[in-house]
Amino acid sequence: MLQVQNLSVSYGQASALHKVSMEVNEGEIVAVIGPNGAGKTTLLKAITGLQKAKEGTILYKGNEISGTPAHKILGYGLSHVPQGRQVFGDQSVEDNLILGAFSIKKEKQKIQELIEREYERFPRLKERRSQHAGTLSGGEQQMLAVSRALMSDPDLVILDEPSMGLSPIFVKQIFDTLLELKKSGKTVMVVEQLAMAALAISDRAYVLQVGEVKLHGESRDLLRDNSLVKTYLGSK
Amino acid sequence: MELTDILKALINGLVYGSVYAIIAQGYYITFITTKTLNFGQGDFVMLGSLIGLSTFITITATGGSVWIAFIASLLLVIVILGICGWGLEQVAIRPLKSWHSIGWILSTVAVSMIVRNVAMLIWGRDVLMAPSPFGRAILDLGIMKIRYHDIFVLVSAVVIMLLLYVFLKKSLFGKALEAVAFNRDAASLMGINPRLMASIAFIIAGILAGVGGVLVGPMVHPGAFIGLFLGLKAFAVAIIGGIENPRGIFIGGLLLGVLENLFTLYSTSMKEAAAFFLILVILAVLPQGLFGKRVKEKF
Amino acid sequence: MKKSSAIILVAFMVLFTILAGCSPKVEETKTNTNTAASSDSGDSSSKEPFNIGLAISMSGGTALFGEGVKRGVDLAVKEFNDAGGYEGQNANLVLYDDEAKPEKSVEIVQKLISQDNIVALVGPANSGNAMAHIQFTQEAKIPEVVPVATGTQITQEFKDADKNYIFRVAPLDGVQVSAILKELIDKQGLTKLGVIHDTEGYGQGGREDIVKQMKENYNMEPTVISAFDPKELNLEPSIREMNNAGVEAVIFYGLAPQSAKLLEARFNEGLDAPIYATWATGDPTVLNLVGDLVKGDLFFVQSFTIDQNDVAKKFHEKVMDTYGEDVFPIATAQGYDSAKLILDAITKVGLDSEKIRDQIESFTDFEGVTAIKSEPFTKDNHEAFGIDEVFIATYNDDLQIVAAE
Amino acid sequence: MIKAKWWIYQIGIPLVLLYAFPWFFNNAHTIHVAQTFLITYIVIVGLNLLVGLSNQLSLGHVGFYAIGAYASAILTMKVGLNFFASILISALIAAVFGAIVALLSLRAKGPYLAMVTIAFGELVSIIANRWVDVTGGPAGIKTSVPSLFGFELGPIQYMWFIGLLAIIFTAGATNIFRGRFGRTFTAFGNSEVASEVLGINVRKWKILAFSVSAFLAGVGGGLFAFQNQFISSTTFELNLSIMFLIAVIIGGSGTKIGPIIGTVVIIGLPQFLHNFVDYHLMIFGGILLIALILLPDGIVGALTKLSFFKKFSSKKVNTELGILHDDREATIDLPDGISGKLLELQNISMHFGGLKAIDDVEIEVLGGTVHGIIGPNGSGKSTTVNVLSGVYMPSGGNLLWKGKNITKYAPHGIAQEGITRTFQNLQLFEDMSVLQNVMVGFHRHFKTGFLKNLLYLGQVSNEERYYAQKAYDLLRIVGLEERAYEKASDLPYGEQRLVEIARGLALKPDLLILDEPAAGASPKEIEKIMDVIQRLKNAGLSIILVEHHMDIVMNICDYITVLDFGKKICEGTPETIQNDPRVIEAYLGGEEVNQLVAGTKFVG
Repeated sequence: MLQVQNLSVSYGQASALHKVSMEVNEGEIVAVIGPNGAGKTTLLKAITGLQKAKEGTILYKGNEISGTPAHKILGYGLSHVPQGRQVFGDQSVEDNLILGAFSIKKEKQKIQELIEREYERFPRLKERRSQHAGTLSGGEQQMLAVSRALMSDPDLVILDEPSMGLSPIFVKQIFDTLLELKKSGKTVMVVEQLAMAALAISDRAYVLQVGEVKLHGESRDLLRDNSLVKTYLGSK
Repeated sequence: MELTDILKALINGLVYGSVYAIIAQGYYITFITTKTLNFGQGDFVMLGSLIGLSTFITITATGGSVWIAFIASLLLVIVILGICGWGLEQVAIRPLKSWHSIGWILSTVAVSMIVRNVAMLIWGRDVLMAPSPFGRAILDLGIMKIRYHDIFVLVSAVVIMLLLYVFLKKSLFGKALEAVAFNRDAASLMGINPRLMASIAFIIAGILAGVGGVLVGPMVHPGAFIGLFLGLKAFAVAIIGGIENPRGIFIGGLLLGVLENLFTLYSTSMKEAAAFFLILVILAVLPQGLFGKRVKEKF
Repeated sequence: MKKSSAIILVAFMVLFTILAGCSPKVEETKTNTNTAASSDSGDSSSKEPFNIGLAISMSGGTALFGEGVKRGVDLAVKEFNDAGGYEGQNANLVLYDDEAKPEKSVEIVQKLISQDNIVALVGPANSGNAMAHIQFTQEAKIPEVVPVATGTQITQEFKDADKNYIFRVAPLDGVQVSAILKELIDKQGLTKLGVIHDTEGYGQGGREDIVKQMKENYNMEPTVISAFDPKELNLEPSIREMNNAGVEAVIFYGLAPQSAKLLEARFNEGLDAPIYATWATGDPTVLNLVGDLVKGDLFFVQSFTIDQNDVAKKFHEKVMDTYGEDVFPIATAQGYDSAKLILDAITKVGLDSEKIRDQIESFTDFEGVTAIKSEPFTKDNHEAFGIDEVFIATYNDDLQIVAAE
Repeated sequence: MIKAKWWIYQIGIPLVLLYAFPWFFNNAHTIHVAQTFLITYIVIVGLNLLVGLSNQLSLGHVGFYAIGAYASAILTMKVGLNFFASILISALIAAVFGAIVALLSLRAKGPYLAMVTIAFGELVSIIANRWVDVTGGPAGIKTSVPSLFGFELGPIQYMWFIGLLAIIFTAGATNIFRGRFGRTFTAFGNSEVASEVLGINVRKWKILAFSVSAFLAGVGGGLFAFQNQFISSTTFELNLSIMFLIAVIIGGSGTKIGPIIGTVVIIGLPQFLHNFVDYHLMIFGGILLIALILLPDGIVGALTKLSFFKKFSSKKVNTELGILHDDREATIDLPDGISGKLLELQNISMHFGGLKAIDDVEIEVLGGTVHGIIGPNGSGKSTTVNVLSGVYMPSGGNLLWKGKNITKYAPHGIAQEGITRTFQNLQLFEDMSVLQNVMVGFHRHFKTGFLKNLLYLGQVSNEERYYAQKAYDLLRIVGLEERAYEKASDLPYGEQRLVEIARGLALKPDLLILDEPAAGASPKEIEKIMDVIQRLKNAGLSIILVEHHMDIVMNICDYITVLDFGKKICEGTPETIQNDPRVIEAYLGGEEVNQLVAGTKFVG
């Protein structure tokens, strides 16, 4: 479904990604894990057009999408939940959801239905529908960010560290959601710091380190791999 | 000084303050979306009032009723100033996007010079009479007299503020605009084109200037050289209120208008000086204006 | 590696050597260039045009005066050239905008003098600009006729000099104020007078003249003085001040746009006392801006009305023919007369600036379109308009300016 | 070292040109325009220091200009002082007003700062207009013909006089540019926070920048007052401030010859537009707009891209410092090691609104150790560093430094105590070379004062060379000596981090806080950074290290504190930490999460 080939990205002089290749197949959950500064977020940004790639190609459903500006990506059915939630803090929960459907420009009826669907997914949001998003707790904001991204009914959802700064109970809820999404036929790509949890729910995973793919394979195999711990905590 | 004097000063203050506030909303809307604003906004106001008055006079001269003339001039001004706003963004803001600094101040000033010169060539060097749809009619309340046009301006200002509020808070486009203002990247992930929104912001700012011009026209005797003063007043209002807070700007406008006019009871000639002094004091104490957000930078 | 303070010291010493020792022999202004033009004017086969300067504001607050004067001067120059110029030499008008700023005025007047080699200058609209630059025209011995600026001091500055090069064809403040005070105090016997003036040079200068003349001639003081910023949108506070002080008459010192605002404010607020204003209130702009609000209890000083005599009427028609409108009849007329003074003098004495000056001072047969006399100036009087040439005017029911009863 | 070349360009040639000018362009108008040019140029030189170097915005310079003009007119005409003395005094008065404006606008930024300066300028111009008894208002006042020691200065002599002052001020400005003052101005213009943590009291320096700039505007105003022997309040309006700013920007802000070019544009261009009475605004505006679009760095900025002009650009690195490139081992100049408690955080909390970024944290840092602070994103590490360096004032708790309470110290105060830091989001001074960046770090060791720098006395150049050498040595220690003369922002990420470390070391700190020094660096660079930190540790420097790269943390740190959700969850030696289940949980997702997740998904 999504193919990244030899992608390199640099910020000014600093190289952030170096010849990264990976792919996501329809209907699976793919995790990208790795320590801070490994280039995980940059990878996602490059895919959805927030960051210009230096070289490499990105194919989505067989179409080249590298170089497409971010606001057009959503039109292809590819939705990105950015790191740190980035909900629109000045606007209400419901407005955030409405904005999530900005690009589909469907009739009000349909948007209302989508909103109801998301409220069903996260009843918390319904309770807080008219509250400013900025006043939500971190976990609620993450739910909102996920819901907002789902408002456009994407085929592929990309999540950037959905567990960041969340307490375990929220983490579970978010991860449950990912599994649900998979069940409903969506494809999911998730960048995570919580490596174990990410491996636990994903089908396949890529381990990124300093801008390069260090390991990849079936998640269950990686879970058993001791070298992973070392990637994180270093070795003395 | 009598109570009616104070009352009159208050009403005058509200009327003028509300006009400044409308013009200043244009600063707000472009500043939040692009972190730039039009330093020549006053010249757009001038342009609005001159175009409005020419249309008004042309239509009434050919036998149209005043209200048709007024609405037609308002519509024409909205269209033309909207285009001007769009053009400004194209020539003076977008090409300087890569500037982190203050190039846009000068580029908008440059555009305002051109606008002023063009207005001078079209309308001449003299100030002109801009008729109000109410003519000179006065409402006599016994204790004081108020021009109908003043009441109309005050009411319009409130209506425009409400419309703007509804547009920003209730319409999808307004929400998108605020979303871009809040977080550009996240907004573009929602499929919102930030560049388009920047254009729209400048179009709205142009329209607000134009509408402000039409309203203020009958109060000022518009002419090619009145822009700088109006723009400066509106800028002061925007800063006092806190440029990122539309309600703050509205309150700031009314406040400045009222305080200024109350000061005329003491001295008519030092009113401006008092206003600027007040601004200095406010900004020394509250560097983000009266209702601005105070943000903590993270390092 | 010597200290740079030493270098700076050296620099200062160089300064003093230059100043004390080898002062260069350069002229401050090239006054001689015109003599060349005039000396060979007789046998000149090439009919090079000569230059007349016009330094006036074409932008800024007094831009309309500039526009009006420019048209008058243009007409005068055109007539002069159509009549064959001076021995075949045409006059060429060089116009620069002083942007209503004194420093700009100095700059362009110097440019006119030293680069465009003008033989004479028609001066500015703002008194401040005149005050800033007249020393240069005086020094360069270039006659200057001031068509609009009314500041009393302008023609007085060099009155003790051997030759005063500054003339004026405009009602100066002192004369206007005298005319108003004569009317209000001598004729009507009023004692409570209020003053409303703008904070430009015009209004502030006028205020000073009023206060001074009241003090010196009548030992009185204005009851209340209200100043306003010319950019001010609303003059109601000033009107209220007048009403609260209970004045018997208001003297208004401001330009046309502000006069219009004053009349609107009077309409809105009501004013118990009549308004007496300067000639600027006779500017048709006022009528254009406020229409019939000019009617009733509004009086102002005038030196010219378009229907005051046949000459004036004809001139007005000519302006209308040429430009399709008469944006500012008095300014145009005064501008025309200013230029005509210079050009008539040239016809008589040629292109020598000093001779032109002498001729302007000694005309006995001048024919202008304003109320200017046939013998407008003397050595001691460089004002074309004295108290006898101005009158109090008002609008009649047909909105025409007529002499007040 | 002042080389012959220097004063030939700065003083010799201009003097000759100045002297020769009236012999070639001998008429009143050209002389007048030349005077106007020189007067305006002096103002622009001052504004360029403010806008170009320290990145402050002023749309109120006409206020200082007016104060200079009126004060000198009054001092001459009413007090009877010599005109030159009165110009100097009034320029000082203008400088005082500059300080006042700076004080009023210390915390204002962007459009707010613009408004403060506009309001000041307008206030002055209104007062000039209304206070007729003193200023003459719009009708103006006459001033005298300037005279020096009995000589009346005619237009040409006056032009020479102004020109001499212009040359002197240019030399002064150039001296400021190349010395530590210019460096400090540029530093806080680039990054206030980085300047603060290097011990620069930004508040004081802003006031100085405004004062110097206002002083020059005051001189310009004073000279203007005697140019036409007449001044009127109509001159001093907002438009003039805008023109001044246009000159700075269009010339190329922050460059040495930008002011000359900019002044040519605003004074020279209108000379050609006199004939276009009806269109001059439009033409000027059009040219301005096109210039801004086509030359975003100003005219000089555009020219410097052509190599021929490179040597005139101030952004070029100063290579006159004569640094020794010997082979001896560069040594780090560090304070004597302190053992025992160096820094104590007692119950430090930091709340933002309702959010507790750090909550009741206690940390003790021992002298001569490397103390690591780790924790997942959002755990409060950055906030802790910000509190430690004085960037944030903690909501609660105390900060003890060698037993002294420094909780309420501003960052520059803390830096003066010997604590400095690097930044996770790099805060390099982008407009400077690598070497100059490091030299800013020596701020608290410089001794020479403003006047000495203005004249660039031998003492100053000695000091400059001394610290340039030391900065170079520091760069050798971090292995960047080859890069010393490159623009800091042109370096790769990892090397920029090393520059920040070297800059921090220049302070000769007792405690160096490294905030994620390896973030964004390539593996090679990380090795380099690790090596540097290791060597610093060996030299006995006390370090707080905040880092995600566990290789570095575990290998270098003596002691580690782990934060999570703003609280300290454990501390100890690297071995303890590595085996602590709470850490594994915080970092890898603990049992609890795994179980929760595992409940819905069956893994192998």
